[in-house]
Amino acid sequence: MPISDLATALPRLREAPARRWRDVLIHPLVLRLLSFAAVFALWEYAGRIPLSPAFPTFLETLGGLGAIIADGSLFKAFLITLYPLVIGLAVSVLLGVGLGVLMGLHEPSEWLIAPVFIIAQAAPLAALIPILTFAYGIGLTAKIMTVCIMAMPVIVLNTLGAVRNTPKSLLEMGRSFLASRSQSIRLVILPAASPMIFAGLRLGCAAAFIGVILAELLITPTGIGDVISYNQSVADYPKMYAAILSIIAFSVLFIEALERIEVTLFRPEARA
Amino acid sequence: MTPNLAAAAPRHMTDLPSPLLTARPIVEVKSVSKTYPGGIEALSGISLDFPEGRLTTLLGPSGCGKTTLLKIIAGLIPASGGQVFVDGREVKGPGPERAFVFQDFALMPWASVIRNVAFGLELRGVAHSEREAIAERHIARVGLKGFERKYPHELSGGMRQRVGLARALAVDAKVVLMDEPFSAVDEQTRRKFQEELLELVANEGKSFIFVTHSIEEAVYVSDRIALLSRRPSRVSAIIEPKIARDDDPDRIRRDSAYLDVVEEIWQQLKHYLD
Amino acid sequence: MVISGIRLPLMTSLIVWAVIWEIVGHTDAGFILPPLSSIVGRVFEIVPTASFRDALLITGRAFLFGNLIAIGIGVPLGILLGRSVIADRLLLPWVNLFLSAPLSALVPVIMVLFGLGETTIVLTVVLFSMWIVVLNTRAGIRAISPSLVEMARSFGASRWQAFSRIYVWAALPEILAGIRLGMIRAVKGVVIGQLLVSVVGFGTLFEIYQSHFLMEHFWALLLVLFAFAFTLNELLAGLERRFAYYAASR
Amino acid sequence: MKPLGRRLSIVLAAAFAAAVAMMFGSVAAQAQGKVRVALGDVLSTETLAMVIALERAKEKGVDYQVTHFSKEDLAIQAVINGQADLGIGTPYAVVQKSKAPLRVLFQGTRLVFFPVADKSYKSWKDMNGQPITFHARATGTEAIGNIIAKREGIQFGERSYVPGSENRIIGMMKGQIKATVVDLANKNLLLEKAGDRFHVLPGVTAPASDETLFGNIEWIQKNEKQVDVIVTEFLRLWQEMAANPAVVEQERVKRKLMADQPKEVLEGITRFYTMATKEGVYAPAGGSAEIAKADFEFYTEAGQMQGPVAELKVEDFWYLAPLERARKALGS
Repeated sequence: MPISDLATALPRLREAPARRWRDVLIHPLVLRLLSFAAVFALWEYAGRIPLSPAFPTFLETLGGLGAIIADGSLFKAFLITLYPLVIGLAVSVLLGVGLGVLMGLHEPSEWLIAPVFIIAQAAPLAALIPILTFAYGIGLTAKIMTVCIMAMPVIVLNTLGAVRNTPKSLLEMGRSFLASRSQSIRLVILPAASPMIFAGLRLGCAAAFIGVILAELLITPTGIGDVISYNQSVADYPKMYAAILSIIAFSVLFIEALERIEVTLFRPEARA
Repeated sequence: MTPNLAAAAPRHMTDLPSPLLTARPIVEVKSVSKTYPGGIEALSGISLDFPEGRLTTLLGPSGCGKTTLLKIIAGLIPASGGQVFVDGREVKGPGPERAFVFQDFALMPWASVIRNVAFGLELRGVAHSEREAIAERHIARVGLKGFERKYPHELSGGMRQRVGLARALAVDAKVVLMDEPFSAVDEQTRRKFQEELLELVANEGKSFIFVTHSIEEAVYVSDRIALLSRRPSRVSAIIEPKIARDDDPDRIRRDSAYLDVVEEIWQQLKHYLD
Repeated sequence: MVISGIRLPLMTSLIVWAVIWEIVGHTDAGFILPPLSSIVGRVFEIVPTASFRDALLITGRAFLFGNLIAIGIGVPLGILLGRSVIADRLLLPWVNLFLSAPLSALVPVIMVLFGLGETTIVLTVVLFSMWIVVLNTRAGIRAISPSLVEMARSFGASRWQAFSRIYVWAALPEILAGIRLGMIRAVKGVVIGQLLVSVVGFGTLFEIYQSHFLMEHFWALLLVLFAFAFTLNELLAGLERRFAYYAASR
Repeated sequence: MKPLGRRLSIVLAAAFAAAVAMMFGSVAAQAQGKVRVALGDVLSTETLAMVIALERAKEKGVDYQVTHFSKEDLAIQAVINGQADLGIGTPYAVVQKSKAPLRVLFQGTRLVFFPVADKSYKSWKDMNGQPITFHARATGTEAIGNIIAKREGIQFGERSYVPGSENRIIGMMKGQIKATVVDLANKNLLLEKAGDRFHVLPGVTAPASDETLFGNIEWIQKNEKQVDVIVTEFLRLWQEMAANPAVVEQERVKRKLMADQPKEVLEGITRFYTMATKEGVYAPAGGSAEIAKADFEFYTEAGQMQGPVAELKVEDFWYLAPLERARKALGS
């Protein structure tokens, strides 16, 4: 029984102030802050034991974060990491959505192309990274390709799924009003598919981040991957943890922003 | 031009020997049959005429193919055999002279009410301001004035179906095809819709083809009812309920003729269920 | 897809890709992408070797153990979040964060803390697969229709009876879906873990093949891994479909 | 929290505790009896000699357990954290910076690396201001680069870091790297595959120690006898290798090591060790005070160790006793 019911069941008089206090406690924002504070405190305590010499406390990590921000290395690293990430993501989105829509509307191409992506979706593509290094060397191309192979399958399959199950009655409605093929695609199929396509883009984005970090840890250490592996090799753990925290925080914020853009630009009805 | 009756001699239900409605048939179904890929034969050589300016209902047991016939007339589904003529021209696919009202509303969730209603005109390339003016008129016509900027998920089931109806009227089609339009709304809204439909038929000067499985609804709104048999369906009877519809709509529900026709049809359809 | 009346199942186009691969293999790109036939030949050469078996054993053990922990912790946690508003508000942000965050960045941390043995791989698997199990279980519990809950209560079911007789079974499809998705992520986790640690299981084999430019061996191992991941996915999907009708009863 | 919630959290805590206990348990079990060796690479051609030496020590009653690490510095940290007793790598910089109680026992390999560059760079003078790629920051390859830059009086342009000689020669062949420093095997592979585009520039004359056998000094002094056996076997194998490099392959076959690795790898072993001993990668001496001083000279010059060379005391970095005892035992 959720706690609020519990509150009303108690005798009214004695605990009036307590109930107000309890309502504050279970307010979502307060709880969220509480949970963050609890985890960081736990981390601080674990670091103090120390759990292991390689486990800095939360405050040390913040210190490390301050250091890598102050000397600009974090900012420089992010710029280097973002370069293959954004290009790879852009390619994956354009190609991925394009392929997904093509397959959704044209069955022979679905027959030909979909199985490759179905396997890619289930398979651990990270193992392909060394192959990309052989094929494209250790430069930017290999990293962009890594981002693409990680991000594309989920984008393609989500788009295909979205286009494939456009509500039948909407399609018939379009036809009954003599919508041409291109009108039907532009005005019915794509808008109806856009929520699911965007869900695919967010998943693709998360996969792209995994891709770029794997590329930087496996191909050659550049950007954030370099900050992480260099600090690991010189056992400067606060900076290492700070770099990892920053890329994780950044990816979560990036995906959150994508969701906000989607609602404002494409989904007026969600906003209303 | 007398309506040609189907091979099976349909029994005349009306008590008064007055002739069938004299209006010319706007839609003529000539021995149409339909077999689905799975081998299921939905319609077998059905022939039927739909008088202009009137509301004709296709009534029959569920799964008898009434929606299939409606979609064939709308051009959404190809017939396996036979032809359909609308205003003299053979139906090859959807056409501007026919508009469809869907059972599940088929509204675009991402579009506002006014954009949904104007969608038929938008597809036809009508200019933005002109189509919005027409849409506004029909929105008011179906009693949704003030909801132009709302989105489908913000409306009740009944209001959503009004949007569907306004959209069909907005393209000013000669024939409005309605596939169980009120089945997704609650009973009270449904009665209100039936009364408004009567008024619509009287004033709009359009022809309506209505599909329903509710006998009361059919008798209440229809000028003519085509009773369809079980699958593969053919016309088992044509009924033209003689009910005075001009005065108070509530009185009709208590009218003895109305109740007799309802009972008559029920007796016919009952044995299909056992 | 239908060609002259024959309904071609979806996966048959892979034959077309296999032929293309074979052709490309014989061109100068053959260094990077050897012909499929020679790769398959290598598969039969590699699989019986002891090092492959050891790698498979380590991977299998880490995968199994990681999943057991992920399910062992994930399902109860999911139920907890599903049933208690407080726990939900406290822990949900973390679950969502870990679900979308690039966990591969955490592997170096695990390496440093737990060394480069199997432990790190097991933990990577848990990290990759647990969160989806939690979310799906939570969704399953929350989606239980209130009438089912009232029905149980109306018949005087104790809390444990209601839980073990009804909630778990009604939420089973979601829990199974979560486990399936968890396992797919686990396959990626166990491989990524070994690649990053690179001195355990398949990581070692990949490292040896890579440093000696043995492309055919590399592709052969990839083929085996991908085939395993794909069949596992299909098996689980089949299992899940069997339990789907439980959802209908909600 | 409702009773159901409480019971669940107990189950939750128990499961988590069991998992953590299991992990730490496995590390503890390893500790008794076996000498834990941290190796910064997988078992392959380059690390085979060291494993054979350890196998021979095992026959003499010193059981061992190798833990492989993906990078040398992880192996060094494992010894510092107490996860391992002995390690293989170059601990000079870490010992000086963190004052970790590590001491080098035996010089395994020497820093025999080859600068290779695009033929457009005729000599080191052309390399002034040009970009160059090393293995990783503050590693042997960069040390060589710094020494050469000082010797030639030039300054390198932008430095990039690509771990693994094989990755660097891929970069060279793909035109993404113009100049780098690679190991013997990959230098030969590069010249074989793209000898027309690349050539070798003069490297360092007296290569310092690269991968050494080192250990935690407290552990060494508590296990003097075991360390003596291990160091003796290393010295014996290194002397045998100097005379007959094929001994490595013979020992591998006898002990069925790397049994099922691809035959392409196994075929290359004797060829590798013949070349390596000829180029002086495996020096039979195994280390001495002079070699230690030469290392200090090299690594301070390379900027990876601080302080005037004179003040660096050999005993702060090396523990030569076991090696001297081994040399007496083998009568060399």
